[in-house]
Amino acid sequence: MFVPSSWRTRHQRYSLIGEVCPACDKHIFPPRDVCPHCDQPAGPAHKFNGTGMVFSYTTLFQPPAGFESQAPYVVALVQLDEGPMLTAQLTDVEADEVEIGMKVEMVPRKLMEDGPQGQVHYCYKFRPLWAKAAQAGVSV
Amino acid sequence: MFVPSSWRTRHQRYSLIGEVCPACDKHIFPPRDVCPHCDQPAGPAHKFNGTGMVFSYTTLFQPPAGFESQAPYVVALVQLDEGPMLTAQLTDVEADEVEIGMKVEMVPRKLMEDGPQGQVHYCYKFRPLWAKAAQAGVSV
Amino acid sequence: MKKVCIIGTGQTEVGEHWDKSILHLAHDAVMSALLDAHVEAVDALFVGNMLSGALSGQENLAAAVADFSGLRNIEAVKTEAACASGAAALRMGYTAVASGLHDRVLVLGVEKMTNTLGHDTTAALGMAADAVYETFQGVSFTALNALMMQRYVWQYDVPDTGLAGFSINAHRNGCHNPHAMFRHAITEEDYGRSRVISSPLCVLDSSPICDGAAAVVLCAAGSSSLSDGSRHVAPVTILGSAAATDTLAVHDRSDPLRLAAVELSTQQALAQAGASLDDVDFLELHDAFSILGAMSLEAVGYAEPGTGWRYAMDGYIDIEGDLPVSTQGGLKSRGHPVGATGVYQAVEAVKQLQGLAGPNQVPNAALGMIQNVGGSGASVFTHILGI
Amino acid sequence: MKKVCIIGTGQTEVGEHWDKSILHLAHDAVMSALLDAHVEAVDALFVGNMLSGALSGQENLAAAVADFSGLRNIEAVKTEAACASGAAALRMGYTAVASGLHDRVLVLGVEKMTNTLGHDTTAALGMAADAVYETFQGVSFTALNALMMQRYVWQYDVPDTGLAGFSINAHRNGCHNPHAMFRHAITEEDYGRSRVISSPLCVLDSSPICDGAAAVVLCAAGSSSLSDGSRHVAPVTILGSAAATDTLAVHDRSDPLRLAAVELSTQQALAQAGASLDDVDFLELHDAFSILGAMSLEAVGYAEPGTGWRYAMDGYIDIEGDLPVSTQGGLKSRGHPVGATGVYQAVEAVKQLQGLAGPNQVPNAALGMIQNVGGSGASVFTHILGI
Ligand SMILES: [Zn+2]
Ligand SMILES: [Zn+2]
Repeated sequence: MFVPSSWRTRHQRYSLIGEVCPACDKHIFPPRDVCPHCDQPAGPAHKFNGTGMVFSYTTLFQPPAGFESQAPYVVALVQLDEGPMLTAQLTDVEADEVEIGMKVEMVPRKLMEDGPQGQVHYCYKFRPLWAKAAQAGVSV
Repeated sequence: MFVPSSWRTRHQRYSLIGEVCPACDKHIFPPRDVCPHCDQPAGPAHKFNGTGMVFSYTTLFQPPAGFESQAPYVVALVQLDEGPMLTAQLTDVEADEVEIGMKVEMVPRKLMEDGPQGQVHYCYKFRPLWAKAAQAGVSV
Repeated sequence: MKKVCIIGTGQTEVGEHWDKSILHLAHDAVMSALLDAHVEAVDALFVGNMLSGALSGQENLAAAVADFSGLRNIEAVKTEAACASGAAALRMGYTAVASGLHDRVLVLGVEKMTNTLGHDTTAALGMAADAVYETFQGVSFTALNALMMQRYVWQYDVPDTGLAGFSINAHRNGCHNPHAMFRHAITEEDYGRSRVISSPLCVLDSSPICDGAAAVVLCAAGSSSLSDGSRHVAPVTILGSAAATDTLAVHDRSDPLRLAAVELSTQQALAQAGASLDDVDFLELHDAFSILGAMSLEAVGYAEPGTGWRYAMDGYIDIEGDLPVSTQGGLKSRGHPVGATGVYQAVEAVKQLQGLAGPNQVPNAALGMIQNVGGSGASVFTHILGI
Repeated sequence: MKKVCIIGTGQTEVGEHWDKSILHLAHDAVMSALLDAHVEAVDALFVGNMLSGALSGQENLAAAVADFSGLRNIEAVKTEAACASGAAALRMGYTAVASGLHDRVLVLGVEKMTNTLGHDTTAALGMAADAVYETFQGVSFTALNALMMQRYVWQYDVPDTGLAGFSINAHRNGCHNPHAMFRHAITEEDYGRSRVISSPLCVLDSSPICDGAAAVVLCAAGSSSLSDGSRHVAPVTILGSAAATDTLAVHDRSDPLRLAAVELSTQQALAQAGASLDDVDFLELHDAFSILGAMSLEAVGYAEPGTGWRYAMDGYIDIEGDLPVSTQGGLKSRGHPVGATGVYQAVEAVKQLQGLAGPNQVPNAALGMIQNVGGSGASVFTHILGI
């Protein structure tokens, strides 16, 4: 990813900052200038709570340049609790444990490096929600 | 340069192989499928003798990616004796010695490397014609 | 608007042309099309291409092609709409002639993909998707289709090899297309054994990385170009041309299994042609992946949501079926040289309509629909051709 | 063909927009243009852009812009003709409306160049030239212009600061353009002291690397869009539109100092407009480098070969001169966000014709010519606008 682009999108990628539309109250991620639901100017920032559900998923065996060393890895369409869907890697889970409908939560993780001397990019990934519960010693 | 492209153009770049148009007898470099002079299918291969004249030149101080370590260097429009013009680096000459009308001859030289582990690309460059004469001990 | 005819076609074999640059490929298709049209010159050149910058280091591509092919000084423009760049060029050419601006134009689709290593090509293709919120996450273009396929298979309870029918049909038809990249048949067993690229999507769900160029010559009906006595086949008419878009990212669609732009552009093209789905004798759809075949059949309107895959399994899309699909092998078997594909579809449809489709001839084909999809459904162009 | 009007314009400030992505820049220009035109929707979007793939990793750009700007589901196509991509989009939009295919379209030019390091951007711009026989030799795009300049200066015996007039004029005009990147005047002394980039071409001969987006709304004359009572300025009409190409490589031209495609497209555009050079009240030419300014004045027909530079020295191209040139700063001072430039020219010409050009107003401007050049003269688009 280009450095200025990485800088511009840091709040979205580190903290899931999106928007709530002032006109139709729908949640929007990533932030846009125009609400995709009602076409009015999109609204104030909103920090998503980071939990959601796997809408679909895939395990990649032929990664694009920059991701070669990570393959195979799992990518999912995650529907956030507030409504919007996004594309993200899953982490802390085996590929064969993933299923549609699985509850997940956002964790910031290292995504890739632009070569040995390049920038290290961090981004949201998602892990199974039970991991949080397990860490806290709570059964779910 | 992309490896297959480098392979495809090796004869042109190492040996100045062009064409002579069978319809209008004009010399063509680089080879084309259609003669740019008479629009007929272009002709059999022709090895240019490699001598020509500087039509114009420039010294680059802001090189494109891949050529950073060489700057400043001199690039010229060289009109070959047989007619066609081409764009090439000048070599074995100081920038302030170059002038329009100067006679030059082709020499194959290293052009660039695709990074520390990448392919090394060779290509035609041009040097003052007196260099040949000087090497042979002949005054011009 | 003037009526627009296709009076000549040209195409290179689709495959790995290590010995040809993008300009050589373009030139081959351009020359065949001009020869076929019995014309020497055109007023303008529209070039569909997605990746000449990334994979050949060459932009200003249309001027480069015009120059290299001896079409000196004419208007030349490149259009980009990802994998639908070819159909975008067809539509620009159509508009230029329909408007009366030009009498005769050449539309070229060309892509040179074998200049780079696999993962670089994969990354370049990813530029069809959202650069920040899809590609940057490590998602390949194939993976985006796999995400749609996984959900589709789950939601509609499709059996393991349920989507095999599209590839089997494509390969069966491709066997008889001398310009196709793959000319061998495959079975459901082959499909079942095929290596997974991005689960559940396997090699035999996916169109190949390849090179190719295709061209058509367009002219206005009634033009002097049409009255050339040496022409021996009837020109084909573009009866409908339409374009529509959808969200760039799959995740931004209210229903990621619905190709809204396919639906919309189909309806517009049919309306312009004054035709209905029943009038369509064959369909060249954008089967870059099996899942796109199924979802397209649904969005075009032939199948209810979730049932598209069944149509490929029961003979419906065969050459002899109710709706022949991908009659020259489609993207899967003829190959998918990205920006060239839309023009290959036009070339193939013209041959069907002229009765020149050889062993793959659809009997009495009088109306064909061709559809080219850019990205995971973001840019869609639908054309209806008739004779 | 229908008569085509420009009913609204929008532009972002040209500069280094570190805080805006290519989609945000595009959206800003799109929204201003729609607002200015008093319309909420258009039928299609044509996007001129050269480098979204190389510098933003984003193709399928037109669909991306339509999506991000809320122009959902409309036709959207990107056109590429190197530095003339913007004018190519204008011409596609013009054709779409002239044909009757669409009633109202949006033409956008956008370029985001500050996403990468200098030499990467330099390499990307080089894709406008011949990838193998120019760029691969280590020639930057600037160096190609330097090669023309060196020869020009030698052949026509131009004094040291002989080409300074174009940049001086551009900067003088740019001072009063709130959207210009550079709003300071320069002197012949500044020019003489300017750092050499590629001899003899110096920084002050050259347009800057920058970001920008500009948009215009086109509609058919007589359309209901035009009768909106809230509009208070007269629409501008596109009287002529023409495109031509030349060899891609400078070295392939029989005379490398002659811009054949400029000559050809100018003549065609004038013929269509029924106008002569004398009728032109101002000229927005493609002064990406001073040498292009001089050679363009000659190819357009105002100056004899080798004399173009003199016209910039003696007041001829001032706002008050016989032929005002680059009236809002041109590429040198307003800036040259590559694929956006052709649309900036259209926006500025519209304002001149509507009498809204502020301190740079050309008195009684009724006819303007705008010219956008892709590569070192390979792709040229000329438009004539009138009121
Ligand atoms: Zn809203
Ligand atoms: Zn010849």
